[in-house]
Amino acid sequence: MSFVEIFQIWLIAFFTLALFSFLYKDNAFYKLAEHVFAGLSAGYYVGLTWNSVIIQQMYDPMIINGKWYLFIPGLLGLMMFSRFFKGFHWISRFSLAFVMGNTAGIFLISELHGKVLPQVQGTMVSINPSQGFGPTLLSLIIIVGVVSTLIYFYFSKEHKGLLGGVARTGIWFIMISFGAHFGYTVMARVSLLIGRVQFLIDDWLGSFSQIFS
Amino acid sequence: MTFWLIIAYSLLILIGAVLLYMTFRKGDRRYIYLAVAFYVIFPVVITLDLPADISPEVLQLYEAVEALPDSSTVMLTFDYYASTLAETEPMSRAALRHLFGKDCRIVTMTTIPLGGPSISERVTREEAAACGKVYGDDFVNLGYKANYVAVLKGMGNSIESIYPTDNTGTLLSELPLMRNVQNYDDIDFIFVVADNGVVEYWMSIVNAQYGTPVGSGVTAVMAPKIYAYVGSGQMTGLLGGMKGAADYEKLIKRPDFAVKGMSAQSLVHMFIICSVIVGNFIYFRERKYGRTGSGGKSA
Amino acid sequence: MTSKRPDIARFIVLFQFAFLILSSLTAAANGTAGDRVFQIDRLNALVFMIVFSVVILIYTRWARQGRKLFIRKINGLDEVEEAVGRATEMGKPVLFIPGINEIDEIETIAGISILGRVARITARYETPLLVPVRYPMVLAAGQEVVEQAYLEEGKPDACSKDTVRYVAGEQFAFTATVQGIMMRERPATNIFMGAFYAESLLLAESGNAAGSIQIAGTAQPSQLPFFIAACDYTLMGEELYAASAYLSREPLLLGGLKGQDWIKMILVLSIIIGAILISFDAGEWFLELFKSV
Amino acid sequence: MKTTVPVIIAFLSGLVMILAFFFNPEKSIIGRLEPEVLSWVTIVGGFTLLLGVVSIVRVNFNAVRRKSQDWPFKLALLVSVFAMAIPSVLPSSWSPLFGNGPGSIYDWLFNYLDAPMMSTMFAMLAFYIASAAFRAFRARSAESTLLLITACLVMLWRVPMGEVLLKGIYPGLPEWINTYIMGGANLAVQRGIIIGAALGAAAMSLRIMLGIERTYMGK
Repeated sequence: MSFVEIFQIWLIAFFTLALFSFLYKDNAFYKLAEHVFAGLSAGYYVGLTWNSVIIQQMYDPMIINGKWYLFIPGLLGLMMFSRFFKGFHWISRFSLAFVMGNTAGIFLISELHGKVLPQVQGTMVSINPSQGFGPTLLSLIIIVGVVSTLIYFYFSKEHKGLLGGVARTGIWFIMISFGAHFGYTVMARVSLLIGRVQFLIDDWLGSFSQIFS
Repeated sequence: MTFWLIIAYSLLILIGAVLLYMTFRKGDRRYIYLAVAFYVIFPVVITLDLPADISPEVLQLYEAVEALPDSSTVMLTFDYYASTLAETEPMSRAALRHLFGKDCRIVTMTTIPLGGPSISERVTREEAAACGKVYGDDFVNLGYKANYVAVLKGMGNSIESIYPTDNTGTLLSELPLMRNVQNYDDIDFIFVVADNGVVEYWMSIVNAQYGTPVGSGVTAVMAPKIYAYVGSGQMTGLLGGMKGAADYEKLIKRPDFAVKGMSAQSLVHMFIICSVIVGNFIYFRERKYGRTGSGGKSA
Repeated sequence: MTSKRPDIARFIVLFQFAFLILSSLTAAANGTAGDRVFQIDRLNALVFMIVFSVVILIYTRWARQGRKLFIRKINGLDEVEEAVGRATEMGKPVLFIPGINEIDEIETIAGISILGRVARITARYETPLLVPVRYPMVLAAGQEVVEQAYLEEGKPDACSKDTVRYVAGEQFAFTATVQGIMMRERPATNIFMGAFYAESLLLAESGNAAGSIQIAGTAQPSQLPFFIAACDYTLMGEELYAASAYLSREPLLLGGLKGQDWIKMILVLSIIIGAILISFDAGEWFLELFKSV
Repeated sequence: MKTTVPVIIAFLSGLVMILAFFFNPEKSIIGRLEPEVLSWVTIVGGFTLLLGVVSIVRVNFNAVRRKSQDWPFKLALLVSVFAMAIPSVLPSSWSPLFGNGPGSIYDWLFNYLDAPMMSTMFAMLAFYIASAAFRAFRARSAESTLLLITACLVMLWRVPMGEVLLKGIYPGLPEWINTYIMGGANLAVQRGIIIGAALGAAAMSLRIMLGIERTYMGK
C-alpha cells in the first residue's frame, strides 16, 4: 500500500467513526463530519447540475445542435431569480407553475394508467374452490386485503357499522403488512452495517500492519 | 473445533443478555446499539455457516436467465447508490458471473448520477477480467444520462439517440456489440439491480410499453413492494436483499460475500427478537404489578 | 378570480370529451396498431381519466354550491394544530420537512401544500418554523408558500428569509444535517410530509430521542412501518394527499375527496365483479378493460 | 396577471404531458414533445441551483460572521461547498484536476469523503431499527400485537438460523409465511395503499392543473 492509499483509508475511517460517534452522543467530531458532508454534497450537486444539465442539456444542444428554442426553459429558469428582488418575486411563480403543472400532468395520467389499472387488474383473481384450498385462500386474502385497505381510506362516512367492520379488518391487514415489512427490512439495514464493519476491520485495521511493518 | 464453537456461542448469548439487562436497568437505547455492533463484528472475525432454502422468486429469476438462449443480449442496470453497495453489489456480481458464464452479451447502464457510472465500470471490468471477456464485443457500459424517465422512454426508440457514446466517450457505432442493438426489441432480458423507485419505471415504462421481460434485484426494504409486481406478472423474478443475493450465489454455485454476511444477519435478527420478547415480558409484568421504576419504556 | 374557475373546469371536461371522440375517430380511420397517430391501446386509460376528472369536478362543483359534504376525522391531522401549540408553549421551534424528493414528484407538491397550511398556524402562534429542504426548486416553492402564509396571517415580518433553507444536496448529508438540527435546536414538534426513503427511520428515531412530538405522512408504502413505529401520528398514502384539503377546511378542496371515495367504491365493485367473473372463467373481457400498455 | 397567468401556464404544461401520453411518438409531433418538455423541466431546475447555493452560503456565512455558536463548523461547510463546486465547473481542458471526470478534485472528494459518509449514515439504520423495534413492539392492543408477531415471524424466516427454528415448529411454516404473509396480506395492503395513494395523487394533480389547489401562490 502506498502512502496515498493509507491516507485515503484513514480519512474514510475517520469520517466513518466520526459519524458513528453520534450514536453515543452529539459531539465535535460528528459536527465536523456533518458540516463537511453537507458542504460537499451541496457542492457535488453544483458540479453535477452544471455539467449534466446546464452544459449537456442546454448549452450544447443550443449551440451545437441549433436547438434555439431551449432559450425558453432558460428564460423560465432565469425568472426564478426574480425571488432576489423585492416586489418582483411573483415572476418566479411562472416557472414554478410550469414545473408543477408538468408534474401534475405526468402524474394525473401515470398514476391512473401505470398504478391504478394494473393493480386493480392484478387483484381480480379466481376464487373458484376447484383450484385447491391453498390458492383459493391466497386469492381470498388478497381480495379481502385490498378491498378492506381501500375501505379504510374511505373518508366520506364515519367508520361505524358494516363500513367500520371492514375498515377494522383493513387496519388489521395493514398492521400485519407493516410488521412483515419491518421484519423484512432489518436484513437490509444490517447488510449496510456489515459493509462498513468490513471496511473498518479489513481495510483500516489491516493498514496498521502496513504502517508498522 | 466444535468445542470452540460452543464457547463462542455461549459468549455471544451471555454478552447479549448482559447488554439487554443494562438496557432495561438504565433505560438507555445505547446498550442496544452496542449489542448490534457486537453481533455484526463478531461473525466478521469468526465465520459461522448455516443451511437455508432458496426463495421461489429468486429461483424464478435464475430460471428466467438460465432459459435465455446462449449469447442473447441482456441489459444489466446499476441503479443504485454507493450507500447500498453491501446489498446490491453482490447481486450485480452474481448476475454478471451468471450471464458471462452463459456467453450472454451485456449492456450495462445506470440512472444514478452519484457514483453510478464508476460503480458499474469497476464491477463489470473486474468480473469481465475474471471471465476473460472483451469490452465492446461481450459487454458495453453506457454510463449515465440525466432524467431517467426520458432515458427509459427514449431507448425504446433508439439507444443511440440517448447514448451517442458509451461511458468512456467511444461512439456506439464503433462498438461491435452495439451494432446489432438498436432498441429494446434487440434486448432479450433486462436485469435491473436497484435501490430506489427506478425499478418501477423499468416496469411501467419498459416492460409495459415495449414488452421486454424485466427481472430485478432490489434492496430488502423495497422487496415487499416489488412483490406486488411479481404477482401481477409485470416483473420476472426478484432478489430481495442480501438473502436474495446469497440465494443467487448458491444457485450459480459461486458462494461469496452475501453468503458470508448471512451469519451476522442471523445473530442481529435473533437479538432483536429476543429483545422484543423480553421487552414484552417485562411490559406485562409491570402492567400486572404496577410500574416498578425500571426505565424500560423510555429506552 | 373565483368566478373564473368553473369555466376552466367546464372547459377541461368538454375538451376531454372532444378529445375522446376525435381520437376514437382517428383510431378507427387509421391502419394497423403501429401506424396509428393515437395510441388506441390506451383508450381505457383515457376513459378512466375522464370518468375520474368528471366525478371529482362534479363534487367540487357541489361543494362550491354550498352542499354539506361530510369528511370523517383523520387521525394525525387534528393533532397538527395542537402540536404547534405545544411548541409555542415550550418556546421551541417546529421542524417541517416536505420530503426529500425534487418537485417533479407529486408527493413533494403535497408536502409543500401542507407546509402552506402549517405555516399559517405557526404564523398565527408566532412559533419559529424550520424547513430544511434538499432541492433548490423545493426551496423556491417552499419560500413562496411560507412567505404567502405569513403575509396572509398579517405577519410578514415574522418570517425570515432563512425559514426555508437549502441544507444539502445528497439524501444522507441532508439527513445528517437534520439530525444535527434535531439535537441542537431541539424542536418540540417535527412534521414530515412528502416522499421519504431510507432516511425516514433515521429522522424519526433521532426526533424521538430528542423528545419531539412527531407527525409523519408519506405515500411510500415501504417507509410507513418505520414512521408508525417511531412517530406519534402517521398519515398513510392517500391521507397525505387529503391532508392539505383537510387542513384548509375549504369545501372546494374537500369536494375532491368525496369524488375520490366515489371512484374508490367503483374500483372495489370492479374488483369483486372481476374476481367473480374470473372464478367462472368468464372474465377475460373484463380484465381487458383494465389493461395498461 | 400574478395569479391567472400561472394557473394557465400550469394547465397548459400539464395538458401537453397528458396529450403526449396518448399520441404515438413516431407518428405525431405532440407525442415527440414529451421528452422535450421533460428536459425543459430539468433545465429550469438546473437554474435554481444558484438559489440553493445562495441560501446555504447566506445561512452559514452569517453564522460565521457573527461568530455564533459552532461557527468553525459552518466555516468548514463553506470551505467544503467551494472545494467541491469550483473545480467542477471549471473546464477540464484547463487542468485534469478540474471538471468532473476521473482524476479530478471533484471525483476524489466524492469517492473518498462523500460516498463513504453516505454508506455510514445509511449503516446507522441498523442500530436505529433495532432500538425502534425494541421500543415500539409492545403488545398494547390487538393491532400492535399483530404488528409485533408478524415482525418477529418474518425476522425469524429471513435468516437461516431462524428458518431452522421455524421448521422445527412446523415444517411448512417458512413457506406459509412467504405465501400468505408476504405474498398474501402484505401484497394486498401494498396494493391497497398504492391504489389509494395513486387516486389521491391523481386528484391532487387535477386540482393543481385546474388551479383549484395553488398553495404555491398563497391560496
